[in-house]
Amino acid sequence: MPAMTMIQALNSAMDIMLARDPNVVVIGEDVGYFGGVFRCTDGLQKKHGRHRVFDTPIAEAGILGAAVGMSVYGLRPVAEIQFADYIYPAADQLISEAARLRYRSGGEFTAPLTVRAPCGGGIYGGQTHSQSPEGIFTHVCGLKTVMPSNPYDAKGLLISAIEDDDPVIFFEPKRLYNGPFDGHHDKPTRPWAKHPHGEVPADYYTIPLGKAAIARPGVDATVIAYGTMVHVALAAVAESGIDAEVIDLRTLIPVDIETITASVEKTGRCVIVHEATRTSGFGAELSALVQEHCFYHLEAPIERVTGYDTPYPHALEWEYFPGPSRVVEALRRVMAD
Amino acid sequence: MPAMTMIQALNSAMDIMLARDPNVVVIGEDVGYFGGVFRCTDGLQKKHGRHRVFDTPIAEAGILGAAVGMSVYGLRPVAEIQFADYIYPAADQLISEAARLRYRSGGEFTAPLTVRAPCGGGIYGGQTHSQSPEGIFTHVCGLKTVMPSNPYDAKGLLISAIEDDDPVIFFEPKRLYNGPFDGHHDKPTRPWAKHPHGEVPADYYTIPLGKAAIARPGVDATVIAYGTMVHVALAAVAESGIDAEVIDLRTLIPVDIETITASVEKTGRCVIVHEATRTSGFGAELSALVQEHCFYHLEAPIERVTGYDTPYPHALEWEYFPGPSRVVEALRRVMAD
Amino acid sequence: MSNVRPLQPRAPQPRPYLHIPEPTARPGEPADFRTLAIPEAGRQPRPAIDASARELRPFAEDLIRVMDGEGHAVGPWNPEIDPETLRRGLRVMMLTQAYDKRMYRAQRQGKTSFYMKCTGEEAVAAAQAMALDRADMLFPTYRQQGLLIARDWPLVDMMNQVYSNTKDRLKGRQMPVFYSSAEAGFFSISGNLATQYSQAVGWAMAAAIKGDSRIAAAWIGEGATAEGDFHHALTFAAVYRAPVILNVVNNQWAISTFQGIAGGEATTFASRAIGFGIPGLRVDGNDFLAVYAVTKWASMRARAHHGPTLIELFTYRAAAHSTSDDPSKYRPAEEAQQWPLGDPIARLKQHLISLGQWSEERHVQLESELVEEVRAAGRQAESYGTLDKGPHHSAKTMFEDVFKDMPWNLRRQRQESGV
Amino acid sequence: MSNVRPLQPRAPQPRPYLHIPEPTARPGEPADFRTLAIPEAGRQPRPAIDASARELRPFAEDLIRVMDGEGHAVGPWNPEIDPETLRRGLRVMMLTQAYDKRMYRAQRQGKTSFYMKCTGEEAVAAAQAMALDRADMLFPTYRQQGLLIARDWPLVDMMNQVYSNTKDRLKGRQMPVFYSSAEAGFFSISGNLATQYSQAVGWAMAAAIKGDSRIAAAWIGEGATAEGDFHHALTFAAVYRAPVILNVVNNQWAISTFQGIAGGEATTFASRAIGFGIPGLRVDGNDFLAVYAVTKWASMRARAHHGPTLIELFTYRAAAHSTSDDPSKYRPAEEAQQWPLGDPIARLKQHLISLGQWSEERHVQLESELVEEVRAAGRQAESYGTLDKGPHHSAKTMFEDVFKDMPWNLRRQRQESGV
Ligand SMILES: Cc1ncc(C[n+]2csc(CCOP(=O)(O)OP(=O)(O)O)c2C)c(N)n1
Ligand SMILES: Cc1ncc(C[n+]2csc(CCOP(=O)(O)OP(=O)(O)O)c2C)c(N)n1
Ligand SMILES: [Mg+2]
Ligand SMILES: [Mg+2]
Repeated sequence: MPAMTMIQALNSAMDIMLARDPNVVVIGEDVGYFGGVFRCTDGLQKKHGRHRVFDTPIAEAGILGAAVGMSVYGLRPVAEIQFADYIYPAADQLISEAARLRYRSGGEFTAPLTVRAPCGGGIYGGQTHSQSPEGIFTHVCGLKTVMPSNPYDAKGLLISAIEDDDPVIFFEPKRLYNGPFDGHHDKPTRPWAKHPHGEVPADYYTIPLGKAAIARPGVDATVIAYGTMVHVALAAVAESGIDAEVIDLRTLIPVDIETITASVEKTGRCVIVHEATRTSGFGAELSALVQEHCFYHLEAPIERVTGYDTPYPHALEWEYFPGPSRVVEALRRVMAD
Repeated sequence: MPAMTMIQALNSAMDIMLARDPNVVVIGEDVGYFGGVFRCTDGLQKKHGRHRVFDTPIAEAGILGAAVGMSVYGLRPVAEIQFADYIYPAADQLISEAARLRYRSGGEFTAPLTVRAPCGGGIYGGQTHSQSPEGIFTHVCGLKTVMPSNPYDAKGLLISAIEDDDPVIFFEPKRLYNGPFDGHHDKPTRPWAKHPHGEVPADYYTIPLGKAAIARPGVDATVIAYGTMVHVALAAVAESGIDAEVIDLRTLIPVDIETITASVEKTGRCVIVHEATRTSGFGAELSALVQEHCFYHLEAPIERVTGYDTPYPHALEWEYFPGPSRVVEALRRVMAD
Repeated sequence: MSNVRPLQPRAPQPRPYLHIPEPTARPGEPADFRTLAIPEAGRQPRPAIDASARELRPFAEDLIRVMDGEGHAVGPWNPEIDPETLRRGLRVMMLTQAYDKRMYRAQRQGKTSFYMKCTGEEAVAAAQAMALDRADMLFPTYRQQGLLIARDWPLVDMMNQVYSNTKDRLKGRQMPVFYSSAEAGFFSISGNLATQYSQAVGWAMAAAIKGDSRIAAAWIGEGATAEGDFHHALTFAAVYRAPVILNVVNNQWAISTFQGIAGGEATTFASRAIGFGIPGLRVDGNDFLAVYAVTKWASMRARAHHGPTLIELFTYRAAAHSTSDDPSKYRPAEEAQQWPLGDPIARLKQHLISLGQWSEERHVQLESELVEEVRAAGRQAESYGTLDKGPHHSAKTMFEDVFKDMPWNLRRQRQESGV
Repeated sequence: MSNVRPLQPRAPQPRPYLHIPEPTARPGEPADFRTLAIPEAGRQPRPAIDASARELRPFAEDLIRVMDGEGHAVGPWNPEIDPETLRRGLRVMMLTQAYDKRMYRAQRQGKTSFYMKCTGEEAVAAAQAMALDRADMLFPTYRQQGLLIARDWPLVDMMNQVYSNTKDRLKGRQMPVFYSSAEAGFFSISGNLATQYSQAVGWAMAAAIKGDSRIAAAWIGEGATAEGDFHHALTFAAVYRAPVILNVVNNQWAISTFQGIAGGEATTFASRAIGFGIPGLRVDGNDFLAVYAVTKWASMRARAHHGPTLIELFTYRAAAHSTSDDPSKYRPAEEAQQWPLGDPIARLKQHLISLGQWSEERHVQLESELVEEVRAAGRQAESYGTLDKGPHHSAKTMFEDVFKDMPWNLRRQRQESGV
């Protein structure tokens, strides 16, 4: 199997889907000739033609409005929002339109579109190039929300998202584009080629939406994470010496409640980790679900390790980032109780 | 004290603030000559002049963009979004701009604006005139979120919101505009004049943001609610015969954690009620907070009674609405455990 | 009561100079249309369908009119429609009006929660639907019910939606008049204004990508043109030369605000198109022939790959905004009757009579036939239920169609709901 | 690996006819500006400041130019600025360039994370700031650092922001170049494109409400005009006749996409204004005198209550979009040098020399003075810290200014963070 970065894996997913399904189109700001500011669509226009992969004006709401219309026609648009921070102008088309179309039309019209958006911090992007707004979209009924943590999953999940008949918002942790990242920003960066999940089949395959993965089995505590935080959690578990199970959600909505419940019932202790700000983040929903489903198994309060309730600061990025040491502390607290 | 409906109380708050502070302006779709589709700004243009109270084009993002600019100039705009369902086009101006301005400018620029938006169902408004999107905004650091449950609070909270130096989003449960509503839609409607909180001082007064009210003291369980659901909760408690304490949050962000904690520590049982869809609603955050703060006091799983995770349907509005019987069931469940 | 503070004395303020647009007349004042410049019918030239947007500029401030004061069709825009088609147009408009009347009454009788009429604007939907191909895709607002009627969509089906009854294809989920029909090529109406506009452009882009000859048409009210989606639609349509017709129905009012608040004081809405290099044509929206001709022209232009056209349909919202509205609060009561462009039905009737293809007698007869047709449909629809009395779709359906496959949380919620 | 399915054979497809705009040249091809129509300098009439938007229409497609090929100021738009002011303009532009060069290098040296130059566009900010009053409020993009320089804002303060050091008034929170200064009347730059545009209109509306004589000016890139906020700004500015100058800096590129993707193929960006009844003036953005004159004209118009003006500044982004960008991937390498409107600094220099008010020697001397000035400022700023080496504001500050008063959750989070 070839080694791929997450960028290459995402590129491969789109390449394959453009070839398999003549209704797939890839659109967004700078995605055409140039191949995207993160290079995820590199070479796709050249290979599949200017009518399948093309640049759009800088108008996120226009991109998603057009994508909804394309969906209604019968296409499967894959739209890139250049940074997740810039998805707000398109909120209405996503929330009021894409997510509601099937319901409000009694199933006659649907919007099987995929919105790709790089998210998360760790690249000195400051408050408008570092956000993780997934929590907002998990509140929107009719939308599926996905966030992969490695190239293998990224490709399989993106293919599933494109093939899914409902709108999917696909968040890509940009700090993982070129290599795994466990929060130790002062250590040398590693390439995906040295990571087992950097091995990615060249061909078509899917990873089903709605199914979590056990990133590390364990019995003493459960860590629920997704995206970059999976790597942070794994590092923290290793450093803590606690035999914790790490769940990589992969899909946030619909969330894999069975995997979560099975784990917490086993461990009785739970730490939830995300990079997004804490209040009303997806961690709140996870915490509520865990206590609803596993109340009588819980031996300690569920802990949330998250971004602080502030914008993502530029210079103090590493003070802000919920790194391994904060996860270790939380693990220690849940074990102590 | 005069009796006022919630509409009159809100109108009075704006009237008083327009008179007290020459920097207050009231803007929005149909708010000027006509006085608002719900009549909340009735008479204000005539009294305070066309330059203080005026109609805007139908562009929610334009309204809030202009309001941010006005704030920067030194005004205190009070902007009406005709229905909370129509706030999404303005999401970027609210989230990326109003909420972030103080932080990103090191405190040099601020956006002390108030966004009023009627929310909630119960008037056969279907999915685009019934939403309760407050959960989304509670995730946005830099924004305060308020939802009153009665005329007295509405006036005092709106005055506080207008005077607040940070942006406040002020949700008005439209089903409460003309009278209290406890979810028994088949019973005759009652006017505010017959409700103690329908007595509203004619003059200036404030209710501080961030302070909840105990709508009903009790010792057996805690019900946390806000807006319309306060009345539903009170009805449910009465019907259940359970001596539950009902907390009316009034302000969602910053949430009054002390009142919540004190109550749940006392009762050991907690039911959270909101009209918004369940997943990642503000109830998730409340649930997470309660279990974080009161874990060792909890004697039963925290229950959430909420709107279902579907759009608000038109004909099946009362099947959808989380009415008293669902709250009673939840109360019974928390008491049974 | 906390923090009672003394009232501050107000400092004298310099005079404000913000311009706040005001309509020419308010309740209690006589209607005033003196500033409306209405050109003579037949005077507007008819350009080639491949004329450049620049050449077409004068049309954005003109007003294309075909029927003169006597109902004669004059000038180069005369579409020369055969009498049968004209009679069909008249019938569609009259049926729309009869339908509106009945459903308005049904709402007043409590059979449903809400209704919106298109009184005075019947020509827009009727003529435009007839000028388009049946396979073209329509992205309307709530005020183009006439499109469905022109496409012979069953009134009963429309009523089922308004009543949210057991035969409502939308399963009682949408507010009344938010129709949707894939089969009729009529896109699901959204409560959120303007969203359909960029969607129509996206649909048209898709058609172009596929080399399809079908085009899209979208409608928006003049008030809603202020929304960003209007801008996105024009931008995308211009950039990709999408085969789409972008209609702005300028009916002078957006609930309580006149078109000046939407930005129509200094210029026309058709002019918006100029800034994008899109032709903007302004047409007498109460002139069936002119609306038909302009729409046909734009559709031929789009189908021949010359790109989008914006059409401003200049008309008047004669009725209230909706059953929730009371226009006597914000505009002179008699404004509607004094609208200088008259009533579209009366004008087409006059035209047909002047051609010797219609008569007062036939008109009266058709009117009562249509009332009967609507009444019959109404009875049938009501037999399937009304909002107030039911029956409705079962509560189970509430949990369906959120996603194609129901996820666990909805399955569980359905179960907990006991349905 | 699940669900492996066979590759479907593709059915033959009809030919697509979606128009996808393409620039005249791509990497490897020679730059091609043949389609650019550049009118002769001095030919554009200078209208009265109260001319109607309709009268002003031709300006939206013209190009106001003052300096001819020899650097002589010609025609009615000649602002007739005294030589001292001209030299000041030259100095501002040269200082901007010297500042850009140093900060770009600082980024390359790892002293900060990011930088954006305005090379080739220096006249925009310099001339416009100088044409406006010091009290007017500016709502810029990231590419108008020259506004601060023209307002004599200390370079050290700007550098402190770029370095996120201990003296950064923004406390290290914002990415480099996202300056903000209330004192300089320079609004906080947002990462989100276009948002400042409607905010500027709101500020101007507030000024008008207060009877204030100050006006607002906003900038946007041609690429970002596609955002809805652009439309909202124009709509609100037109409706309320807000005293605002809306500038579109058309530097031909938006990261990798040429101005055709933003909708500039069929028309100009100045034309956008026409659709709103706002005058749109297109100006040679590399002609200091023309930019100054047009801005002065628009400011007088706004201050005299004649409402907003849109100015399209036609220029070229000579450098990369930012330090994260590599333009050789999407445009011919030599495009910048071949830009037909030349370099704004060279052109003003030539003009001053032709007036006998400047010389090559003085130019070279000024250049080295400015390099020295920037170097001194740089040393001082670096003494307060750089991004890579610190020091920064203390981590405690991270929790401040989210709200005016810190709520309990932030107090607790700060405490938990151990700072
Ligand atoms: C995004 C959004 N904002 C506000 C509304 C409330 N609203 C419904 S109709 C309407 C007026 C629309 O006027 P116009 O576009 O002129 O259409 P008309 O009703 O005249 O046909 C308003 C403000 C809405 N439905 N959606
Ligand atoms: C809402 C939003 N969408 C996308 C971006 C990413 N982005 C930053 S700059 C840029 C290009 C802007 O081009 P233009 O407006 O022409 O300005 P220029 O850089 O040429 O000065 C893009 C797409 C953003 N910052 N904000
Ligand atoms: Mg209208
Ligand atoms: Mg540009």
